[in-house]
Parts: sequence; C-alpha cells; structure tokens
Amino acid sequence: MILETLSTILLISGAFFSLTGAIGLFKFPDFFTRVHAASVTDSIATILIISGLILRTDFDLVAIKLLFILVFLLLTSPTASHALAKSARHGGLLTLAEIRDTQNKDNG
Amino acid sequence: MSFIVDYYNYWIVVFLMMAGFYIVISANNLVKKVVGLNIFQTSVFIMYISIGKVSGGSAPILADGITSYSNPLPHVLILTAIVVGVATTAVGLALIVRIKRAYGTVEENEFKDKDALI
Amino acid sequence: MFAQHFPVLPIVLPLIGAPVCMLLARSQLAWLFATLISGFSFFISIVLLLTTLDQGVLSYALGGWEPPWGIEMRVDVANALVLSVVTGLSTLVLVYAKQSIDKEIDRNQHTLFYTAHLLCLAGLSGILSTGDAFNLFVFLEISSLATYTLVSLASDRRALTAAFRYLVMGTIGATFILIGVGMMYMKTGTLNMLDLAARIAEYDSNRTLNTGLAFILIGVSIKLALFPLHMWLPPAYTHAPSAVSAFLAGTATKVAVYVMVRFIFTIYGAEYVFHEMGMDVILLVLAIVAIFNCSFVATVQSNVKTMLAYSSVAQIGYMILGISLVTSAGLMAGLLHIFNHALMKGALFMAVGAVLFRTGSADIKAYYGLGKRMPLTMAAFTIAGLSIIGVPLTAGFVSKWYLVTAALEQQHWLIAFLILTGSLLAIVYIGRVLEVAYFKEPADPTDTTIKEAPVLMLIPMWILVLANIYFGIDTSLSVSAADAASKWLFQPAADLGAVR
Amino acid sequence: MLVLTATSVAILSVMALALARALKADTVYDRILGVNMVGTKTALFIAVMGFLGGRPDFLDIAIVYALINFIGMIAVLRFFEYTATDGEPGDKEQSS
Amino acid sequence: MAELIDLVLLGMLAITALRIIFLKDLFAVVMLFGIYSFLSALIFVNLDAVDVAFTEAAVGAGIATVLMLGTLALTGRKEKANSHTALLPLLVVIVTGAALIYGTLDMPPFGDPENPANQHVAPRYIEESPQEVGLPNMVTSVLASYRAFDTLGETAVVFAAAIGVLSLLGLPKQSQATIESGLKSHLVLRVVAKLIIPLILVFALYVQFHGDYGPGGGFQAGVIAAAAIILYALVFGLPLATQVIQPKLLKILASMGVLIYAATGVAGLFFGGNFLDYNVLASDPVAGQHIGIIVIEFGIGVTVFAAILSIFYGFASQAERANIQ
Repeated sequence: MILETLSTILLISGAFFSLTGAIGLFKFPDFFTRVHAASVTDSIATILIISGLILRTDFDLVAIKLLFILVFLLLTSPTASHALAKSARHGGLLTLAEIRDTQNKDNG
Repeated sequence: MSFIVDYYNYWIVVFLMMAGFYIVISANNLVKKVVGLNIFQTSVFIMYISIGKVSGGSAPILADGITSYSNPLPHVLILTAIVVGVATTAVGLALIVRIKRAYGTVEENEFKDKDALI
Repeated sequence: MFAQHFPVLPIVLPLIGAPVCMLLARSQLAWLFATLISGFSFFISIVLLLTTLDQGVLSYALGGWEPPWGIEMRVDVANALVLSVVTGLSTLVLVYAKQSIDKEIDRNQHTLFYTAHLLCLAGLSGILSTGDAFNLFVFLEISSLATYTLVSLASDRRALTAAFRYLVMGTIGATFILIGVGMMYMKTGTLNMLDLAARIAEYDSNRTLNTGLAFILIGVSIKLALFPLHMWLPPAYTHAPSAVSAFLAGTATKVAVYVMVRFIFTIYGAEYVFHEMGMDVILLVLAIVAIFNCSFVATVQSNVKTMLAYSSVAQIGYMILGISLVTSAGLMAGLLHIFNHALMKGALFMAVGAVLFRTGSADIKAYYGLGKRMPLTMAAFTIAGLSIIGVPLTAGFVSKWYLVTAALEQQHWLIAFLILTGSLLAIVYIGRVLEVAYFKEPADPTDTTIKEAPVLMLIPMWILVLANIYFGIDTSLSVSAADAASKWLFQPAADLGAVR
Repeated sequence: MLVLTATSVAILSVMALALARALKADTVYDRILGVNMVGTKTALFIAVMGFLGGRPDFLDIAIVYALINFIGMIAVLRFFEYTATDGEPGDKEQSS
Repeated sequence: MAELIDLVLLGMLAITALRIIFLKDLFAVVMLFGIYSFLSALIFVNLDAVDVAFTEAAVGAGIATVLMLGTLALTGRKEKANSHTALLPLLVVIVTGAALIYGTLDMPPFGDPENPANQHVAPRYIEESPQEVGLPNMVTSVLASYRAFDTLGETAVVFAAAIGVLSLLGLPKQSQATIESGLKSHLVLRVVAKLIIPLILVFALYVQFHGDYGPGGGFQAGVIAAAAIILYALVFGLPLATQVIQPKLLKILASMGVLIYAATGVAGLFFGGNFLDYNVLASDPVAGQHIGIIVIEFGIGVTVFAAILSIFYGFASQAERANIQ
C-alpha cells in the first residue's frame, strides 16, 4: 500500500515535470534556454516515472529492464542534448544575450 | 455512429497511404520520392496490423491468465514487408547517390535538360 | 530420392547458389557455377513440365505444414511451362553473358552480376511455383531488387535513372499488390491461393474484394508494363547490359503476365472478373492500344534496343489480348505467345548485344552494311525478326495464328483484323534494320575491326533461333502444353479448391 | 490504474507538444530538439503502456526506442559536421 | 482506451504526413519521416503487434533514417521549387483514394474478433502453436516454422539489397585510420558511446536468443548489433570501424547467413522430411522445431547484421570519399 502511494506520487510528479518541460519548449525565448528546459525536465521526469513503475513491479526481470532503460536514458538523453547544444554553438547560433549585445553594438 | 467506430481506423489509414502516394508521384526530388514510398508502405503496414487487432485481445505471446490474443499472422507478414521495404529504400538511396555523382542533380526535371532519357 | 522435392528445387537451387557465387572470388568460377545451377534448374523444370502434363498438379508443403497453414508450392502445367521458359532462357543468357559482360561491366563487379542474376532467377521461379499469395509478393520483391541491380550495373549513366524509375514504379506496383492481398485476406482469412478461391466463391459481389482485385490488377499491370503503365520499361531495357535485356525481355514481364492469369483465373475465377466486373473490355482496349501505340513508337526509334523494348510492350499487348478474349482458346494463345515471345525476343536482344559488342553502339547507324560483316548475327536477327512479324514456319506465326483463330471463334472480326494490322507495323520496324544491314554500305568500309561475334555468343543466339524455327514447324510440344495449361486454368476456381 | 492512465495521457500530450515543435520550428536545432523529445517520451510511453495493458514484459521495445533515438541524434550531428562547410545549418528555414 | 490512443496517434501521423508534403527542406522531411516511423511503431504496440513495432522502430526509424541522412549529406538539403502544378498526381491520388474508401465499405469492422481474418487460419496458430512448435511467442512460431519459406525469401531480399548497394557504391578499403574523422570535438559523446556500445551488443544477443519467449528474434538482433557498429562508426569515424569489422568479412558473413538458413532447410530433406521441415531434425518433433528455429534465427541474424552494416559502409565510404576531395 505504501509502495502504491509512493508510486502514485512519483508518477504524478513525473508527469507534471514532463508537462512543464513541454511548455518550456514553447515559452522560452531562444534555443539554448529551450534545450535547457527540455533536457533537465526530461531527465527528472524519466527518473520519477521509471522509479514509479519499478515500485509497481514484483522486482523481477521487469524491474531490471526498467532499471536498464533508466540508466540508458540517463546516459544518452543528456549526452544528446549536450552534443546538440554544442553543435548549435559551433554552427554559429547565438544566445539571446549575445544577440542583444550585437544589436546594441549595431545601434551604438 | 457505429459505422464510424468500425471504420475510422481504415479511413485515416487510407488518407495516410494517399499522402505517401502523392509525395511519390508529385515530388521532383528523388530523395523525397523515396521518403514518400516509405510513408506509403508504412501506412499499408498499419492497415495490415489493424486487420489483426482483436478488441480486448493481447499481444500474441503466450502468458498465464490471458485468453484472447490478437491475430499473429498479419504481424508475421508485416515483419517481412518492413524488411523488404527497407531493402528497397537502401537500393533506391544508393541509386540516388550514384545519380547525383553522374548528373550533378537529383531533381527529376533536370535530367531531361542534361540527357535525353530515352 | 529427390523427385518428390522437385517443385521446390528450381527456387532453392539458385537461392543457395547466389551466396555461394558471392563467395567465389573469381569471375570465371562464378560464371561456370551460375551456369551450372541455372542449367540444373532448367533440367528440373523440364522434368516438372513432363510430369505435370502426365499427372496434373504437384503440391509440396513447405516445412511439412499442410497448406492453408503452411506455404504450399503448387506446380501445374501453366507454371511449369513458364518455369521452363524462364530457367531455359536464363541458362542460355548466362552462356551468352560471359563475353558480353566482360566488355560491358567493370571487372570486379562480375561476381555481383552472377549473384544478382541467380537471385533474380530464384525470385522468378518462386513467383511461378508458389501457391501462396503473400509468398508471391516476397519473391516478386527478390526478383525486382535483383533486377534493379542488374539494370544499374551498366556503365551508361542513363542506366541509373532508368533503374531508379523502374524501382519507384516497381515498388508502387508491389505495394498495390500488397494492398490487394490485404483486402483479400481481410475477407477470407487465408492466403493460400486455392483456399482463397474457394472462399471468394462464397461471396457473389463484395466491394472490398472488388477493390482488392482492382489493386492487384493495377499493381501487376505496372510490373508487366501494360500500356499506359509501361513508361519505365523502354529506358530500363535500353540502358541495361545486353545480357540483362535479353533475360528480362523474355522473362520478367512474362512472369507478371502469369501472375495476372493466376489471380484472374485461379483465385477470382474468370466468371467473377470478366462478367461481374467487366474487366475484359478494359483489358481488351488497353491491349489493342498497346499494340498500336507502341508498335508505332517502335518504328521511329533510332536506337535498336529501344525499338525492341517498345516492340516488347506491344507483344505484351498480344498476350493480354489473348487473355481478355475470355475463352480457353484465347488464353491458350496468350500462354503460347509467352513461350514464343521469350524465344524471339531473347534471340533479338542477343543479336543486338552482339552488335553492341563489336561496334560499341546500338544505334541504327551502326547496322549499315552489317549483313556482310556479321553474317551469322544478322541472319539470327532476320529469322527472329521474321518470327516477331509472324511469318509462317516461325514460332511467331503459330501464336498469331492461334490468336486470330481464337478471335474469329468469337466472331470478333475486327480484333482479328487489328492483330494482322499490328503485324504489318512489325514489318516496318524490323524491316528498317534489315534494310540498312543488307542494302546499305557501311559508313566506314575500311574499318576491319568489326567482325563476326564470338562463338560463345553465337551458340545461345542460334539455339534460340533454331528453336524459333523448330517450334514454328513442330508445334506439338508447345501447343499441347499451352492447351493443357489453359484448360487447367479455365476450370472454375472453386472446383479446384473442392478437389483438395 | 487511474494514475497510469493519467500519466499516459500526460505523456501523450507532451508528445503532441513536442511534435508541434518539430513540425513548426524556428531553427533546425529546435526541430531536432522536438524530435529528440518525441523519441524519449515514446520510450516512456511504451513503458507505461505495458503496465496499463497488464503486460509489462514488452519493455524491450522501449529500450530499442531509446537506443534508436540516440543513434538518430548522433547521425544528425554527424550530418551537421559533414555539411557545415557548404551551408549554414543554423539558417532560418525558408519554407514553412 | 486502446481505440482512443489509436485515434490520437493516427491523428498525429496524419498531421506529420501533411507537413511532409509541403516541406521543402529535405533535412526536415527526413526528421519528420523518423517521427512518422516512430509513431507508427507506437501504433503497432498499441494494436498488440509488439514484434512488428520492434522491427519498425529499429529498421524503419533507425536504419532508414540514417541512410537517408547519409544520402542527403551527399546530395544536398534543399528541394528546388517546383514550377509546374501537380494536378495530374492529385487527380490520380484522389481516384485511388476514392477506390480504397469504396473498398473499405464492405470491410469487416475494426477489432471484431468474429472477422474472417481472425477465424480461418489464425486460430490454429494461436491455439496449437505453443504445443506444435513449443514456443510461447506465436509470431516467432509462424515466422520461423509455419511460414519459414517467406522468411527465407526475406533473408534473400536483405541479401539482394546488400548486393545492390555493394554494386552501386562499393565497400570502403580498409585503411590505416590516417584520416581523422568522426565527432572528435565531442568528448562527452565519445566517452558515453564507449560505455554504451558494449551494452547495445549485449542487448542484441539477448534479443537474438530471447525472441522465442518475447518480442525479438534474428532480424531485430541483427539490426541492433549493426546499429552498435554504426554508432561506433558515427562517433569514431569509418576507418576505425572498418578495422573492427572488416568489409571483406561482411561479404562472407552475409552469404553465410543465407547459407545457414538454406542448409537447415536442406537438412530436412536429408532426414526424410520436406524442405524446411524441422520435425525430423530430432527424434522429438518439438525438440526438432526448437533446433531448427534457433539455427535459422541465427542465420537471419548474421545476414541482417552483415547486410545492414555493409549497406551503411557503402554510404559512409561515399561520404568519406567526397569529404577528401
């Protein structure tokens, strides 16, 4: 029963975090802040939801697989976000602050 | 109403197929043609899988306490068809790479200018 | 010991042969191996043809699972006949290919050529022998993929665009067939052809089944290059390596014609397709348009290979015409024409390939005065050309004769007249080549490099030419096989199902 | 059960939002971000769906999704490094 | 619930497909195609086709997308604006679509267990196969035993594709890694990739041998194993990858896989059964089935791995070549 309640809390908060991340994907002003919103919430939502699911298993092979997914996602998802942001940086994409700076320079 | 519930799946699938088919026959760019072919085929796969679905059924892997399974035969057919599809895609894309090297373009309407096709 | 396994061997042999061929590093070895495999398949096909003429139908349950659950190979006279044509032509083409390929394809791709050829053969044999509608799709795709590869192996860059166009059209066709098979499965719950036939016969008219048939027929029409879906064929046959053109012209589209026959007659039943859905009129009109349109186009081509390709589309029109007459005699004429057309088109493409081998060109200008320089090749071209026209004592005459008789039997005077007029057009396009070859002087009389084609190319070419003459005079084997096949196909499909 | 349903609905709506981002993006990178998010959320969705359908043993598919998503991302990055010389991938997309 | 999810996912698919029609940036088209493939795999999961979803995710979304990106890298990203109006294609599509809609009118209702498709042949697979073939996964039973000939054909198709790509693009020469390539500036990525690649290979082995009991099997395992090497090649560069798995070896492996499969079938002949009859492989039919299925799944895995990887090598070597010039 305790496990059930705990799992419910974890799942609901996980769902909440992933929703905030998705909203951030639209509300944030430039790419780098958006990547931040997406990747941070992605990780926390993954941890929460998968742990919530693990609590619902009988701690057998299914739990191990879930753990594997968790580890895998935690390794790859931030790496992908990091590499993407880095690539964007290399590709010449500017942050909002930098754009403002260059505009100020142009004006002044 | 039950008419719609019975068939909505097939109608959307028909729309998807036709979207893919339209891309194949209207696109000028060869890569886009191949993408269209893939969309067309994938939609046909969805049609097949819809055939095999049984309401309230479960995946056709034997397990305790489950009595109703979906039909495994369409799954097998589509497994084969997916592999066939990707094989065709690979050969098509390889042809595109070679065409680009030989003609310098992958736009279909530009071949005629460079080389009488027939 | 293996006799009971013969129905599956023409597929399995080349299918095993292909990877082995890939492992053989040397071109010579691969050639020898592929030819042996193909020859052995031919031998088995002949045995199958004789057995089926004698005993009717051979059924083979793969994996030991009885038919509606497992896949069945089902060989009757109709597919054994086409199977013999395919494997026989494949063997001759492989013999011919050795030198032709040496010249036309890059050296380190030779093993790939033979591997692809064997895969194509396995796919075509599979389409012919299988008794399962989905299995047919799988083998169709094997043969198609191998064909795209074979076409694109040519060194001409136009072969690439031709192969791509072929690929797109071929895949659309295959997907249409897939949709059709899905609709059939939806209403019947089976994929076995005979089982399908028995269960389709229970419905008298059903919108899903009708649509399924329409999609299958359109898909197959793309594969067999029925007018107006033929536009992929001429470029593919023109730019493919000569050996490939010779093989494909005689087999690939003909196998597709067989598939159409199978779906119409065995699965849906002629009654359903022609009377309920009125397909015969559509097919008849398309066939006649194909004959005239493509024969006309053939007469103005300057490239002889393109000319022959258009002529092929026109000849397919004759086969479809035979089918659309909806009589046993018409179907028999159509099947007979599959057989005879393989003989004459194979020989013609081989002759053109031999000219290409010596002169490096397939343009009609290269044929000026060739009658003196390559007498044997041009003689072969002449005889096979006469066969296309339908001159008596050639195989082409026999099938045209039966076609005309079948039309007259139904009092279709106009159709008979149109068939004969179509032959006149063949006189024009074949005649153009013969005229320049025999009555024009060569452009450069001092050029001595152009001489008779090598023996290894002449032998298979002349075997086909002699076959043209033989089957023009002694028609007993070909006609009796085609006759038995059409009678077999024409019995109502549901009865066939009941037999089992 | 209700919790699982609620979670799956939430994930599905996140996927829809991420899809919207991928369909209509300001820069290419935003598009990739959207695609990546669809991928990771799909893996989660399958995991939840397994529990919802009462057959949680199909998690292998979720693993494949995560894996393929990662490889796809890397392929995209490789593509950028490769084409970096002949075109600015950071350009605003002209079409929409 | 399943119907509702189905509807939502189908709606997403429809929007994605519509967007692809109008996009001119081919890179975006390929990305959206990846999503399309992913979503359709989700639909397959939702409609209980777990094996199909597995394959579609790995093959459709993974390999096809990677190959398309490789092609784009060589042919350019932008589709040229199309001047002529596409009225004829639209007409063709509308007619075809109308025909299909007409065809749906007599279709059996979606999801009804009484449908003919679920009545005639399928019940035997569901009810008897666990005893006859002895595997819990009915899809594997049908794939590898009842319809094993289809699967042999499918393996041949993959082999044919490898032949085709090989003849068109060739294989890379095994070089001494003189050209530095790969994502060398992404240090984090390289470390993580090193960690993950062994995990993926282990997972591939699991999928190969667990396919009898859960979703998976030779195809999926072969693709996943190839994906591991592809990941390696993407991160560390093609030259290094060709040192790990040599192109020449791939040719041999691709042929061997088909031969293993066909040889299993021929073995049936020699033991007195039909082609691909596994019952005769052992004294007990179920044990025979088991041996046969394991061997052919292994053959499939080998061919698919080698074929997919050599196809990737073909594309990558072209890219590498273009890069040097």
